[in-house]
Amino acid sequence: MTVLEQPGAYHLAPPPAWRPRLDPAPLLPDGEPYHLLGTEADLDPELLSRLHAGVVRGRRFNEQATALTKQGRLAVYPSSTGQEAAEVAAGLVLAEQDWLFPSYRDTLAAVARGLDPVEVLSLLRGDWHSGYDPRATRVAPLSTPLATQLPHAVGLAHAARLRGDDTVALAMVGDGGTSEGDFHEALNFAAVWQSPVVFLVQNNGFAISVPLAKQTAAPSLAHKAVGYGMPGRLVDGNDAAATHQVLGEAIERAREGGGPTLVEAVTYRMEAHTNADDASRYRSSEEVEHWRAHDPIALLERELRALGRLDEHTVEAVRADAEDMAAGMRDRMNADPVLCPTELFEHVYDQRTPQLREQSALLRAELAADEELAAETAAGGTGAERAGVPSGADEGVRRPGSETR
Amino acid sequence: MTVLEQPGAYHLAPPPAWRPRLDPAPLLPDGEPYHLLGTEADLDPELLSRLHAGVVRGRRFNEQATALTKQGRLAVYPSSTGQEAAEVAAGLVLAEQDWLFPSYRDTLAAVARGLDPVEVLSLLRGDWHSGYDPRATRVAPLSTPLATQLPHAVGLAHAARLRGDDTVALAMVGDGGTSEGDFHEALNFAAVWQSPVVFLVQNNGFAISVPLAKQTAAPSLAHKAVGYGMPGRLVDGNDAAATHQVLGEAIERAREGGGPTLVEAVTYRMEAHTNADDASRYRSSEEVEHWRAHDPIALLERELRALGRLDEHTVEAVRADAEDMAAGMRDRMNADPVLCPTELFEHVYDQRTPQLREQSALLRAELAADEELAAETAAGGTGAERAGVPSGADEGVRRPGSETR
Amino acid sequence: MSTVETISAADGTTAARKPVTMAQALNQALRDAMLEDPTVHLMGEDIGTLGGVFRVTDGLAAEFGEDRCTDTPLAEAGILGSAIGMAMYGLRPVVEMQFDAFAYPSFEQLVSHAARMRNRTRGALPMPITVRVPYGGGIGGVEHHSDSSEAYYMATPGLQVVTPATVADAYGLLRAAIVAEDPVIFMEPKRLYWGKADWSSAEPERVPPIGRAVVRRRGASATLITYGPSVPVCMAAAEAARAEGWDLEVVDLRSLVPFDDVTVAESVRRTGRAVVVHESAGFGGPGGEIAARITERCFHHLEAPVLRVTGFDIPYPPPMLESHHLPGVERVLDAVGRLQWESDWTASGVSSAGGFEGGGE
Amino acid sequence: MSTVETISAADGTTAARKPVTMAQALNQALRDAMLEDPTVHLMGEDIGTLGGVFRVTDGLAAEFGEDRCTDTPLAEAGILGSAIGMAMYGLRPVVEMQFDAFAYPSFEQLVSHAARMRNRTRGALPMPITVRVPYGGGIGGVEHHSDSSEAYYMATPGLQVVTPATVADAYGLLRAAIVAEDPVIFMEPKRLYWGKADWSSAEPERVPPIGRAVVRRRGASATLITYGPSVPVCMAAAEAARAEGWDLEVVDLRSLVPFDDVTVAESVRRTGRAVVVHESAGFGGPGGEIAARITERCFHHLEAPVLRVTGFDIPYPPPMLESHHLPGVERVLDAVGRLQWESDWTASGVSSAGGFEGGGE
Ligand SMILES: Cc1ncc(C[n+]2csc(CCOP(=O)(O)OP(=O)(O)O)c2C)c(N)n1
Ligand SMILES: Cc1ncc(C[n+]2csc(CCOP(=O)(O)OP(=O)(O)O)c2C)c(N)n1
Ligand SMILES: [Mg+2]
Ligand SMILES: [Mg+2]
Repeated sequence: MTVLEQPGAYHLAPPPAWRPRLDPAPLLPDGEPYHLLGTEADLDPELLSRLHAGVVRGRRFNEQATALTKQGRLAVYPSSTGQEAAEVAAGLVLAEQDWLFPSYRDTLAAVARGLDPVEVLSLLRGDWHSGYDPRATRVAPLSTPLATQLPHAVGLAHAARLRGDDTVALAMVGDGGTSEGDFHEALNFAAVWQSPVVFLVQNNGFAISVPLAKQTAAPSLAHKAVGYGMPGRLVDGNDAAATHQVLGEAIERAREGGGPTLVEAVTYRMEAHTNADDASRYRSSEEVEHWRAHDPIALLERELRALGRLDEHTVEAVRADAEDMAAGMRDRMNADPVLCPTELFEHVYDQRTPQLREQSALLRAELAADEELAAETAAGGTGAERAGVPSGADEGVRRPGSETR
Repeated sequence: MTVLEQPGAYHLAPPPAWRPRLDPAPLLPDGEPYHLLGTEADLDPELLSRLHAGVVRGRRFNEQATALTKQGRLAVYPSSTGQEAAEVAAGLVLAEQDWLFPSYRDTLAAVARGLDPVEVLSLLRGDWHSGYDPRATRVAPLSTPLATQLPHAVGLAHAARLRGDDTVALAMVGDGGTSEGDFHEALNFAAVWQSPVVFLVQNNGFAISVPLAKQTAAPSLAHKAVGYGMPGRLVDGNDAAATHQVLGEAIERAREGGGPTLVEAVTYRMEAHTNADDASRYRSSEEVEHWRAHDPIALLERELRALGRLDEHTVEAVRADAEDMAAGMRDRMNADPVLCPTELFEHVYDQRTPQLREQSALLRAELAADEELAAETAAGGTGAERAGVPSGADEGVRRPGSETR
Repeated sequence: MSTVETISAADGTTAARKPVTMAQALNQALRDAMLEDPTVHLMGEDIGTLGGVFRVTDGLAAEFGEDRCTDTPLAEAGILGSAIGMAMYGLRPVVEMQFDAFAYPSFEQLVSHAARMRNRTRGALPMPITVRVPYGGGIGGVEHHSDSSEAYYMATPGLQVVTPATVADAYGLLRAAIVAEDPVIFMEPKRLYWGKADWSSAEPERVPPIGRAVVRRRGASATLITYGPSVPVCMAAAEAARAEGWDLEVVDLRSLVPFDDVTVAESVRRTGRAVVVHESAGFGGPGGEIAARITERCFHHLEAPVLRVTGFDIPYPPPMLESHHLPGVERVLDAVGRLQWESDWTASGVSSAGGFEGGGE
Repeated sequence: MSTVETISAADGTTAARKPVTMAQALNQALRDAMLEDPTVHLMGEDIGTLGGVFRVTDGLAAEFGEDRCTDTPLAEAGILGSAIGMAMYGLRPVVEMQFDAFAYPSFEQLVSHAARMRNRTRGALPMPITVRVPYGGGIGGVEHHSDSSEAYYMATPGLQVVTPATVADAYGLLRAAIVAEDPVIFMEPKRLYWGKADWSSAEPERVPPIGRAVVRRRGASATLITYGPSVPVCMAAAEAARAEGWDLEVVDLRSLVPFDDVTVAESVRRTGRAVVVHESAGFGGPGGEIAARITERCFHHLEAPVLRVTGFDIPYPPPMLESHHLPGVERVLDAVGRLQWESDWTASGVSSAGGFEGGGE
C-alpha cells in the first residue's frame, strides 16, 4: 500500500510528457490587427487594382442581390456589404488547385473566385440547395449550419496531403460560428494532422443580434489558435491588401507542410443580418457610421490614388464592369428557373430505392392530372393549391415577416 | 459604388472592437507544472496528513474495485491508480455547498468527498445507472459520454450565481475529453458568463490507447484557457499538495466572482484503461516504470517524513483505515443487490405514461408466470432464458473478451 | 387556417377576445410563466435584445432582465447542456432552438442526458426543461430551415413531444410544458406562427392536458389523424370531402408522446377507416408508429388498411419545390379515396401497390 | 446462434472453412476492401494501435500504415465531419463509432451533411462513407453502451441502414457498404461479435445485395420479421414453437434502408400472420414502420394485426436488469400466441388491449 520503501523515487526527473512541448509565444497574434493600406509598405499595384475591381464588383453584387430579395427573386440574402475586402481577398488568394469552404454569407468569396453569380445564388433563390459543381469549381457548397464546414475542409486538406497533392483548403466562418463545437474539433484535427488548411474567421462584430462580447471573453478570436498549437493572426479585414497578404502567407505555409493557421479578420457587417432582419433592434447607427469611415473600397482607392493608379477612367471602367455583372444577374434572375419536380427523387441516393420510385410515380401522376385539369379549365388548380398552402407559393418563395436565416 | 468622394475616411481611429480586449499574458500557464512537495514551500502538515490518508485509501479502493471485477461483482472498472493525488485533492478541496462533476473514471474523487463507495459503484456494478442522490451529496452522476458533464457544471454554477449562492462547481475531464466539442462550448459559456466553475483536466497521457500527441498539438492543455479568456494553470497532478492548492485558489477565485479557471493536472494512468483493456498493446512497461518513480503516495510520504509527521504508527493507522474500507466494500459488494425489475418503468417520466403502465403490467405478468413455473419445477426457467440470451446473464454481468467502456 | 381558429374559438369563454397570432400567444405563455415562477429562465440565440428570429420572446429580456432571458453564445449543445445544469440546481429552463435543423448539435445532450437524467438518478434529478423547436416547412425557408424532426424525439424514451395547431393550444400547451416535471420537446409549426384566432390573453381558454388528443371535427366516414402544421390541411380536406360524400373526422394529436391511444382508437373504431397525415418523411416517421398502433388496437374494426399521407422520403426540398412535397388537400383526398369503399371492392386496392421491383418506371 | 450459422453455412461454397467470429469476418472485410481499393481509409478512436475496442480493426494499422487506419482525436463530429471532407476529395472513408451512444455527437454532421450532400449538389458530391456502429445490448454494458439507435438513422432520408446477423453477412454486407456510393450506417450487433460460424476467408460466400431481405427459415403458420441481434432469438423461438404446433417463418431484413417490401410482403401474404421483433424501444422504433408497411400491402391477407415484440419504451437498463428488457424467446412465443388463431376466435384478442386509461394498475 504505502510505497515508503521505494528509495529516491522523487529525485528522478519528471517524465517527459510534462513540459509544454512548444513555446506558445510564436503562436500568439499581434496585439493590433495587421494592416498595410495607408502605411509605408511597398505594395504590388497590380494586386491592388485587382482587389479594387473585386471589392467594387462585390459591393455591387451585394446591392443587386439585396434588390432581388425585394422583387421576390431571392428567398433571402445575407449581405456582406462592408466585408468585401475579406471576401474578395479570400476569393482571389487561392491557387487553382485550392478549395474554398464558404459559409452561408460568403457568396461573394465564391463569386470573386470566378463562379457564376446565378449559380452561387441557387441556395438563396430556392431553385436548388446548391447550384454549382463543387468538384469542378473547387468551392464547397455554401454551409448554412454554422461551423459544420470546417471539419470538411480539414478532411479534404488531409486527403489531399495523403494523396501528395499540394492543395490547400481555405475555410470561412463567422465570429459566432467560433462558439460551435465543430470549430473546436476542426481546428484540433487540423493541428494534430498538420493539415494544409487555413481558417478565416470574419469577425464582423455580430452573430445576428448577439455582439462579440456575449460570444466570447477571449483576448481575440485569433488567440484561440494557441490552444490548438497553431499560429493565430489578427488582421484588419477591411484592408484588402493586408488580408490578402496574411491569407497568402498562411496558405503558402500550409502548402509547404507547415500546417494550419487561424486568421481573424476584423471587419463589420454594414447591413442587417439578412434582408429580413431589423438591425436597429440591437445596434446604434453611430456604430455603423463609425465603420462607414473605414470602408474597404475607400481604403483601397486612397492607396491606389496615392500610387497614381486610379484615375476617373479606371474608376469608370471598374464601375462599368460591376454594372455589367449586375445587369446580367438581374436579367437571368428575373427569368423563372426551369424546375423539374421529380428531380426531388433523383439525387437522394445513387440509385433510387423502390420506395422513391413509387413516390416519384405518384408525383408524376399528380402532375399529369394537374395538367389535364389545367387544360380543361382556363384558371385551373396548380401544384400549390394541391399542397394546401396559401397561394403565392408558386412565386417560389414566401417569407413571413420576421423569418430570418 | 466608389466612395472616393468621402474625404479623410481613413484617418479616423479604427473602431474599438479591434483591439484584443485583455492582455493574454496573465492567462498563460507556467512553462513547468507547478509543484510543492520536495520544495522549500511551507506546507500545512494537517492537510498533508489528510491528503496522505486519502491517497492511501484511494489506492486501496482502486485495488479492491479491480479485484471485484475479477469476481464478476463489477461490470467493469476504470482504475485511477497513479492518479490518486488529483482525485483526492478534487474530493477534499470543495466546500460543503460546492458541486463535483466527475467523469466515469472519477469514482475516487466522489469517495474522497465522502460518498459511500458502494453507492458510487452502482454504475459499474450494474444494479442501476447512478447509485447516490446528486442533490444530497452535491456530486453529479459519473458521466460516461466524455466531456458532456462540463456544460452541466457551467449551467449549475451559473444557476447558483443567479440565485446569489456562493456555490462553485468543479468539473473533471480527461485529456481525451478535451477534444470534444462539449469541452469547447462549456469553457466558452463559463468565460462569457463568468460562472463560478473550475475545470480540472487530468492529463494522464492516454485516451484508452491514444497518446496525447495524437490528441492535441497544443503547447499544453492548460494553454487552451487563453482562447476562452480564462487563466490556465499547469500543475503536477501527482503532487497532492500542489494540486490541492491550485484547485483551492481557482475555487476561491471563482467564489469571489473572478470567473472560471482551467487546471491541467499532469499525471499518469498506471493501470490499463479498464480491467478489460490490454495496455501492453500501446505502451511500454519502461514508460510505466518511469512514472512509478513519481508515485503520488511516495511523494507525500517523503514530505511527511521530512516534516516528522509520518511514523510507522501513522502509516499503520492509515493502512488499517484503508483495509477497513476495502473489507466493507468486499462484504457489501459480495451480497447480491435487491433488484426490482419493474422499477425500470418508474423513473422514465414523473408519471408513468399509459404505455409504460401496460408494459410494466406485461413484465409483472411474466415474472409471476416465471415464479409459478419455478415453484413447479425445481430447476425452472428464469428471466435470463426468457430473454433468449445465453445463461450467465443472471450473474448480472457478462463481458465478451475485449469489450471496453 | 380559419377552420381551426373557429374551432379553437368555439370552446367557450367569456372574456374579451381579439385576433392574436400563434407567435403572440406563445409570447404571452412565456411571459405568464415567468411572472408566475421566478425559476423559469429563457435561453437561446438572439432571444434577448432581438426577441428571437420569430419574435416569440419579444420584450421578455426588457421586462425580466437578461438573466432571465439570455442571449447565449452560438452553440446548441452548450445551450442545452447548461440548461441541464440549471435544472439540476432547481431552475426551469426554457430553451429556444432557432430552427429545427439547428437543434441537431444538441442531440447528444438531449438523448444521453436530458431524456435520461431522471431515470439515471431514480428521480433525484428531474429535468423540467422545455425545448422550443420551430419546425416544418411551407415558409420558403432555404436548406436546414424546414425540417420535421419529431420522429427523432418520439424514438427517445424520456422525452415528451408536444405540438400545437391552434392559438389556444399554443398558449395552453406551452404553459403545461413549462410546468411539466419532464423534458418536453415543444414543436412550433413555423407556418402557423402568423395564423390568427380570436383569443383572450386575460382569460386564456383551458385546453386539455399534454397526452390528450382532440377531435377537431366530428365525422362518420373515416378519421384523419394529424398534428401541428397538417391540422389545417386536414380540416380543409374534410371540408372539401363533403363534395365527394365523405364525412371525415379530424383528430389533432397535440401530443405525440405520451400518445393518446384512447381518443384515436375510439374514433377509428367508430369510422372504420383512417389516414395518418404529417409533413415529416414517411419512412421511419411518426405515421408508421401511429398506423401500427391503430391496427394493433382496431384491427377488427378496420375496413381498409390505415393509410399514410406524408412528406416524401427525401431531404426537405428547396423553396421553389416545397409545394410538391407538402401533403396537401388533394393528396389527402386521394388517400381517402383509396380506403376501399364498398363501391371499389372489385378494384385491386392498395395491397398490390409497392414491392421491391414495383413502382414507377 | 448455431441455427443461423448453419443457415449461413448452408449457402454452399467449396473452399475450406473454419470457425470464424463475426468480428473476424468484419476484420477480413476491411482488410480485403483496403487491399482492393487504395482510397479506403479507416478512421476512429483506438482503431489503430489497439485495433479497436472490439478488435475489428486488429492489425490493419500495422498492415496498411497509420494514414489508412487512423487513430483520431476523441471527437465524433470531427471524425465524421473530416470523413465527409475526405469523401469530397474522392476517398472512401470507413468510420468506426466506438459505441452506439457515442455516435450522437456526430448527429448533425450525419443528418445535415453526410445524408444530404449528394442531393444538395445534384450528385456532384456523393458520400461513399461507411459508418460502423456497434449497437444493441445483451453484453452487460454500462449506461450508454447498449443503445439501439437504428430508428434515428431510418428516419433520415439519404442514409442506408444495414445490419448483419450472420458471419457471412457481416463480411458480405460490409464489403457492399464500402463500395456503395452512398453513406451506409453499418450497424454491428455487439452481442453477435463473438458468435462463430464455419466460413472461408479465401472464398467468402456471396450474399444478397444491400436492400434484400432473406428468409432464414421457411414456415407456414406466421412470419417473424427481424434483424441483427434478434435474428438468433427468432430462430430459437421458431424452433421452440414447433412444440406448440406452429411452423414459423423467419425473415432477416439485413437492410432497413432500402427496405425489401417484396420479400416481406410475399412471406406475410403466404402466412397471413406476422410479428416484428427488435431490441430497440417499440414506440417510434423500426417496428412501427415495418408493421404499417406490411398492413398497407397485405391487409386482405392478414388474419390478425401485425404484432410487435420490442424493447420497452425506456432508456436501456443497467446490466443486471437488461435480461428483462430484451425481447426473448418466451416473449416472441407469447406474441405468436396472440395472433388470433382460429381456436381463439371467441376470446377478446389484442384489439381490446391497450388504450389510454387501460393497462396495468
Ligand atoms: C448550427 C447553427 N445554429 C444556428 C444557426 C442560425 N444562424 C444563422 S446565421 C447566425 C449568426 C451567425 O453569426 P456569425 O457566425 O458571426 O456569422 P455572420 O452572420 O456574422 O456572418 C445564426 C445564429 C445556424 N445557421 N446554424
Ligand atoms: C463521447 C464519447 N466518445 C467515446 C467514448 C468511449 N471512451 C470511453 S473512455 C475513452 C477515453 C477517454 O480518455 P480521457 O478523456 O483521456 O480519459 P481517461 O480515460 O484517460 O481518464 C473513450 C474514447 C465515450 N465514453 N464518450
Ligand atoms: Mg458575425
Ligand atoms: Mg486520459
